[in-house]
Amino acid sequence: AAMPVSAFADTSAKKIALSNNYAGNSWRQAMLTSWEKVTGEAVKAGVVAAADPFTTAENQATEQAAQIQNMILQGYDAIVLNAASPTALNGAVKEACDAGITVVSFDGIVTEPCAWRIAVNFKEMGRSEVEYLAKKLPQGGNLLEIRGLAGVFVDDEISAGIHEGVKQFPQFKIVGSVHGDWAQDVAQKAVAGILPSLPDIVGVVTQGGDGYGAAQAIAATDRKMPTIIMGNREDELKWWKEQKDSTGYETMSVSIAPGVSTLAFWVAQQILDGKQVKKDLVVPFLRIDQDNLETNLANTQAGGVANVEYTQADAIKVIESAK
Amino acid sequence: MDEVLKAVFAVDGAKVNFGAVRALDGVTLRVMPGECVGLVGHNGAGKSTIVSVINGGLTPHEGSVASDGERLERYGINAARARGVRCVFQELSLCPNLSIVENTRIMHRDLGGFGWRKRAAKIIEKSLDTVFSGHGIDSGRAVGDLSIAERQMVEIAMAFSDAGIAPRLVILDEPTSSLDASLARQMLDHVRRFTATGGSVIFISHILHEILETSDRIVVMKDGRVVAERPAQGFDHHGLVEAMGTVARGEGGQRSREQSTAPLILSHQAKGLPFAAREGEIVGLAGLAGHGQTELLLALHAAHSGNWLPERDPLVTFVAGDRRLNGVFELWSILRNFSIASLGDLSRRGLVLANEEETKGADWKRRIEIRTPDMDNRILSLSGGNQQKVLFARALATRARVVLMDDPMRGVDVGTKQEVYAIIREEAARGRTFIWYSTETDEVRLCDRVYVFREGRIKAELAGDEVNETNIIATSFEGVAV
Amino acid sequence: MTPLFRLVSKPWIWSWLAAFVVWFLTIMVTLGASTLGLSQAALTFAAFSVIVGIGQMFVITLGPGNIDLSVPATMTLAGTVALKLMNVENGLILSGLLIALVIGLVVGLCNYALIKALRIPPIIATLSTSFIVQSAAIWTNRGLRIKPPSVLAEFTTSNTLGVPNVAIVALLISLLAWFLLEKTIYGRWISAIGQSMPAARMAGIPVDGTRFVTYLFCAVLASVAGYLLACFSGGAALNMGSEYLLMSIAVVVIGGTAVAGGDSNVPGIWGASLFMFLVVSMLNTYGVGAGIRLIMTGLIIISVIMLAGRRAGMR
Amino acid sequence: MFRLSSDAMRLAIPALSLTLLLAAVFWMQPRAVGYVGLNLLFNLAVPIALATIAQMLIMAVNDLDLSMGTFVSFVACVTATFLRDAPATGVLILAGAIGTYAALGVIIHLRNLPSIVATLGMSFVWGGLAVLLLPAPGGQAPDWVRWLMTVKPPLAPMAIVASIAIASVAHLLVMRSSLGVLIRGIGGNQRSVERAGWSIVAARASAYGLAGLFAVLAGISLVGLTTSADANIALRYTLLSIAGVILGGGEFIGGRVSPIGAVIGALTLTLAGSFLSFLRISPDWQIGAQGAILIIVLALRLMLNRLEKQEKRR
Ligand SMILES: Nc1ncnc2c1ncn2[C@@H]1O[C@H](COP(=O)(O)OP(=O)(O)OP(=O)(O)O)[C@@H](O)[C@H]1O
Ligand SMILES: Nc1ncnc2c1ncn2[C@@H]1O[C@H](COP(=O)(O)OP(=O)(O)OP(=O)(O)O)[C@@H](O)[C@H]1O
Ligand SMILES: [Mg+2]
Ligand SMILES: [Mg+2]
Repeated sequence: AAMPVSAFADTSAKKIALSNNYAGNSWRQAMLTSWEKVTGEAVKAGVVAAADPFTTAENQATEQAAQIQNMILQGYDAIVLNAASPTALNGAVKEACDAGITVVSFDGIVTEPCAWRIAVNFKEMGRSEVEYLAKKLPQGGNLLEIRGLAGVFVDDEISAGIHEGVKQFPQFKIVGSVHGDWAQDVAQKAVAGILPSLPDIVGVVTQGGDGYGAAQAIAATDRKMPTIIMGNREDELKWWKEQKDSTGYETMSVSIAPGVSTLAFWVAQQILDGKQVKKDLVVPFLRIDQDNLETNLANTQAGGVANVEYTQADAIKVIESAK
Repeated sequence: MDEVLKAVFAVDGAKVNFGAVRALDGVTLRVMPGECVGLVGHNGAGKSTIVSVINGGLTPHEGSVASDGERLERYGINAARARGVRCVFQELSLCPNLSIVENTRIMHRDLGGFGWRKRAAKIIEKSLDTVFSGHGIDSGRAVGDLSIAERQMVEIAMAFSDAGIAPRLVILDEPTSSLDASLARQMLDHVRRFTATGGSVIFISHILHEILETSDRIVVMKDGRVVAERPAQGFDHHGLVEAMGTVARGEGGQRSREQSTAPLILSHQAKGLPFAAREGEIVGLAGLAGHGQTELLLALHAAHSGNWLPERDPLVTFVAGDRRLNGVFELWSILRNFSIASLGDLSRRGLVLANEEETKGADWKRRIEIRTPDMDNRILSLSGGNQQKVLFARALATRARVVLMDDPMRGVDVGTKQEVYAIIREEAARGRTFIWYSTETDEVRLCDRVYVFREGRIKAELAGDEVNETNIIATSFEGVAV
Repeated sequence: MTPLFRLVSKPWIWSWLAAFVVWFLTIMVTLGASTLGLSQAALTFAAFSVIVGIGQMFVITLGPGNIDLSVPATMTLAGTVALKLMNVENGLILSGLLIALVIGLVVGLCNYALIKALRIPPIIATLSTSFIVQSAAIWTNRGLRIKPPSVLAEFTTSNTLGVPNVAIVALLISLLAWFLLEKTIYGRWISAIGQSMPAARMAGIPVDGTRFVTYLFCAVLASVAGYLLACFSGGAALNMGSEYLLMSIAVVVIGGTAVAGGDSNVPGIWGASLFMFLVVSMLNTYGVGAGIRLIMTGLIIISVIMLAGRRAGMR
Repeated sequence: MFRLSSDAMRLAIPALSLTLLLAAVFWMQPRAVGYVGLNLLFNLAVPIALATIAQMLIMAVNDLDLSMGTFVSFVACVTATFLRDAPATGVLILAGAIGTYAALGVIIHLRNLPSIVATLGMSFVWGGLAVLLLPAPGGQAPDWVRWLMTVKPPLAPMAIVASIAIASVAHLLVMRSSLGVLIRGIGGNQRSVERAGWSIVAARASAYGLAGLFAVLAGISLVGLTTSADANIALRYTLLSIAGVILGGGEFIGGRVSPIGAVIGALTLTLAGSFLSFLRISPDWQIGAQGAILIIVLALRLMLNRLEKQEKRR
């Protein structure tokens, strides 16, 4: 998206770095692509001097902490951070703040008070899945929960939200729970393993990146296809579309847009520019419903994730609305 | 009973079984103070097993162990060490990654406490100086950096060293197998000195003249029993061999066939004089132990065998001396160990032909008398000497025209040796070439031509009548071509 | 020796026993109603572990220190590149398989080149290659999931006579591996090298050639597994191999192959692969949380090897 | 020409690679020179160095510990929860964990289990315990731990002081003490140690117990740096610690290890990561570059080894 760039002389000499802890799935790849696209234009336009992305070889807080420490040494003015852990990077983040560096975390946020947070309400996301099911299936039934990677903050949050939702709508009961590690093949394997022992299920609540795997596993049996909540991946949307066209299948899809990295970039730029920005900002998650499925599918790159990229104006709007 | 009271150590009626194998079948052995007992027997006679019993490493299933007239009920390694029993084992048993000093620490449990390094160094250096004066071994060196002879020296010195508990009974299980003549001489002299001061020694060797010279009393074992026991004067070489149950066949004299016309089959630019071998020749590599003979063999093997592509017709094959390191495959049966080098002939299009393998195995089992009920037993069920025979059979069963032998007769009994010598002569007569490194002069004399090594170089070439002990010793020490 | 005793002394029996017990406990939850479904699922997913496990087993047989950590990255690269090349065209299925195989060969070549030329211990060498291969996978298509050709997707997800097709493929590969190990010179060679490399060299075995071929074989099997898995799960993902790192090692050792090398065991791989899948299913079925599930998995692994007992370790 | 002992040689090569790498980093990023810069470069190497020493102790008895990463993660979780909130319980748990390590050594020895598999199993167990303890990241470092890891000693930064301290203690323990000789002796030739009357079980248990102790220290110091823990925080320490031992001149079998080398290896690995981020490689290839740098460092080791062999031959 081309944006109107007004020259901000104050940040044209500033250098921003992206600290990313994982590049091994389509969501992260889309995030990196969005970053490069948007920041590349910003650098060309002279808004900032540099916006370098860095990714660690392994998804580990320790490695990312070392990466942040290196960024301090390299003299960046701001670090945009998708953190491997909300707390384990606090030491490194504190060191960066002490060195006068602006730290903006997004998606995987950090709790260190000196950093900014662009958060998604993951708990609400989980709860809304059950809410949707309650609307669609008022009589309730059995649910299968697919969780993410054990021991990770996001997994815990979404799952807590789902359980909250089940408490709110007691006609639902979670009869099985497996870890799909946010990967289609792992989810497929886990679901295939538990499925034979499960009673009839009416819905599958997921965390993103695992809906298609669940659909594959269920399709391999002679069960009736339950309502699987999707996670905005293109293969999920495409499968949904096929089902919709042939059987009128209905569901919804929800996830955080990978382009949120570009929002974080603009927020960091605004802070460097001297704007007063509240430490906690919230972005809505990206939800796709039965009626806007086709539009979203058309806008999604084949094999990618449904995405939204942000402009400087969007960022200013988010900052203003938080005040 | 009087004798038992006086004995430093006495084993009575010891029986040890390993599964179906009866390693000891009622052995009674006494060692008096100030006595050197020579222990001989064919491979697998049970010598090492009786050593393990005395050393406390093995509890006999029947029979008793007594020391200084006292019957020992709860006997183990630590009890043995406390009574001054020390042992040099048949296989090298130091930690190669540790320095000599650190190995000394391991051997002497009570050496601990602050400053143990200094004390350990003093102890081992003193012992090395006593046994092998002029050894030139620095006690700070890692054992792995030592030559095999140096390691054996250290091990012997370790057994004679005194760190609080003086050694009273030292057991030497084939200690000279890697030592050259002069070092072996030094060790034997020390054994004499040690017994003269009241110490006792059990000395096991397949080199009979050492036994005859050094021992006061000789015990002959056969198939897990003691079959003869007499003062050393009561034996001569021939009698000893007879008692062991093997008859030394005539050596067949020096080979007389004229070799120089046979075609050259192998040549190598070694350090020093050039090396060459002809078809049907038995070429000896002599000299002091560890002076480059093994390196030449390895170089010849490396130069003529591929590491990347299988060769159907390799020129050379190798008989290892260090069985454990580069000889046997421990998980395998005897048959598989035997056939591994000749699989090319026992297979079609990469498939191993089980029948042919079995036939060939049975054939060779008969030919060189491998003592086993079944070729499908594990190789480790064989005695050391029999394992060595399997390695011989492995090499001879290939089509290779040159056989490289790296002191392969280590720990092989006299009878077996004679059998193998005969096979070698027969094969040589058929045109096979043998390149043979040996530490034993008797074996070197069987060769048509001998290269003498010194300090990693070929210093001399001896042929025909020149091949004799005097010449070899002269050249290996002086380094002058004859 | 009674037949029973001989059976008990087989190293692979324990993994089969464990798999059976876990399978039984799982189907008992539904009083047997889930038998067919669970068995089919187990066969399907065990198949992938079997294929990579066999490759890993050949490498581990080469002796202490030999291990291939590049398996996950190879699976990912082979899967992504093959699917990208085929681009949902049924006509390109063979070309896709071919490119997967070529990738396996190249990775194996790199692994052995590092091990041999730079004398890097295999564990580090293959780890290094795996980083590079993983980067290559990211670089080729940046994690986009491309669908497999319909024929392939159909083939990998359906059954023949009630047996999943991927399981049949894995069975064929297992038979080939068994044949190689037990009947051919090559099998003797790798076993010999695993017991003692110097002895193997002295016995005239082409040691480098054999090791090279073995590393190639392992990488090729990994790429085949990646190809099949990508088709089975409806597209390659950048992280699709990651769980096969520990898995490939675990199934080899639980299956009764000597970690010290020289002794391999094909049936055990099947038992162990089924077990590894079933134990997760069982604990999921009983509704056990992730923490307890991990602890149980670990304890069961340890119990199995304790029962399988006195095998020479990595000593 | 003087002759270096094989032990000294084992050290010289890793030390040289570290120096070269450090020179390259200083040249590319002059800001890294100095007190603060060195601390930033190396402070995350401290827990790695401790874990590497732990792994080295296991490798000294010819075993391999595949559970190192999960164990350090588990310790981190205990440190960030119990050790802060209920120190007595925390200490008890950690002591129990060390005891478990020692017991594992005993079991591995008595049942003659392959250490790789036993520790693979244990890695699931530790991982499970960590997830139970901290289902989501959190907890907080005890203040004294935090203080210890951020203290600013005079002259040299904490990271350097700690590395030197770790190397010295481990050297005394493993290379100079009787227990160290015994442990390495088991790696070199277990049979001969046994024949000298030592209890192999006890020695193996001490090796494992000591390894457990160092791994516990690694976990505690890690939390001191990160301020909180999660169940996956140190997973890569398994491979890092093995790589560190190898880079430091250790070997998988034969009891040939070097504690000083291991610490240097850990520092080298950490530094290699920084070196890469200073190079600014395209994100696609950043992961691959880590592989490349491992290869280069090891190739350097090989080259120096060759040079040394030639020296010796002369
Ligand atoms: N591990 C074993 N398992 C079964 N039988 C064994 C084992 N080791 C040795 N034996 C048997 O014990 C007998 C003696 O073996 P041992 O090694 O003691 O022989 P030896 O007298 O040392 O012979 P050599 O001089 O050939 O080394 C052999 O017949 C052998 O078959
Ligand atoms: N650990 C063992 N397990 C099984 N059998 C054994 C074992 N140790 C020795 N034997 C067998 O016990 C018998 C006696 O072996 P021992 O080692 O005492 O022979 P030896 O006289 O020392 O032979 P050599 O001259 O070859 O050293 C042999 O048949 C040997 O194979
Ligand atoms: Mg013997
Ligand atoms: Mg013997």
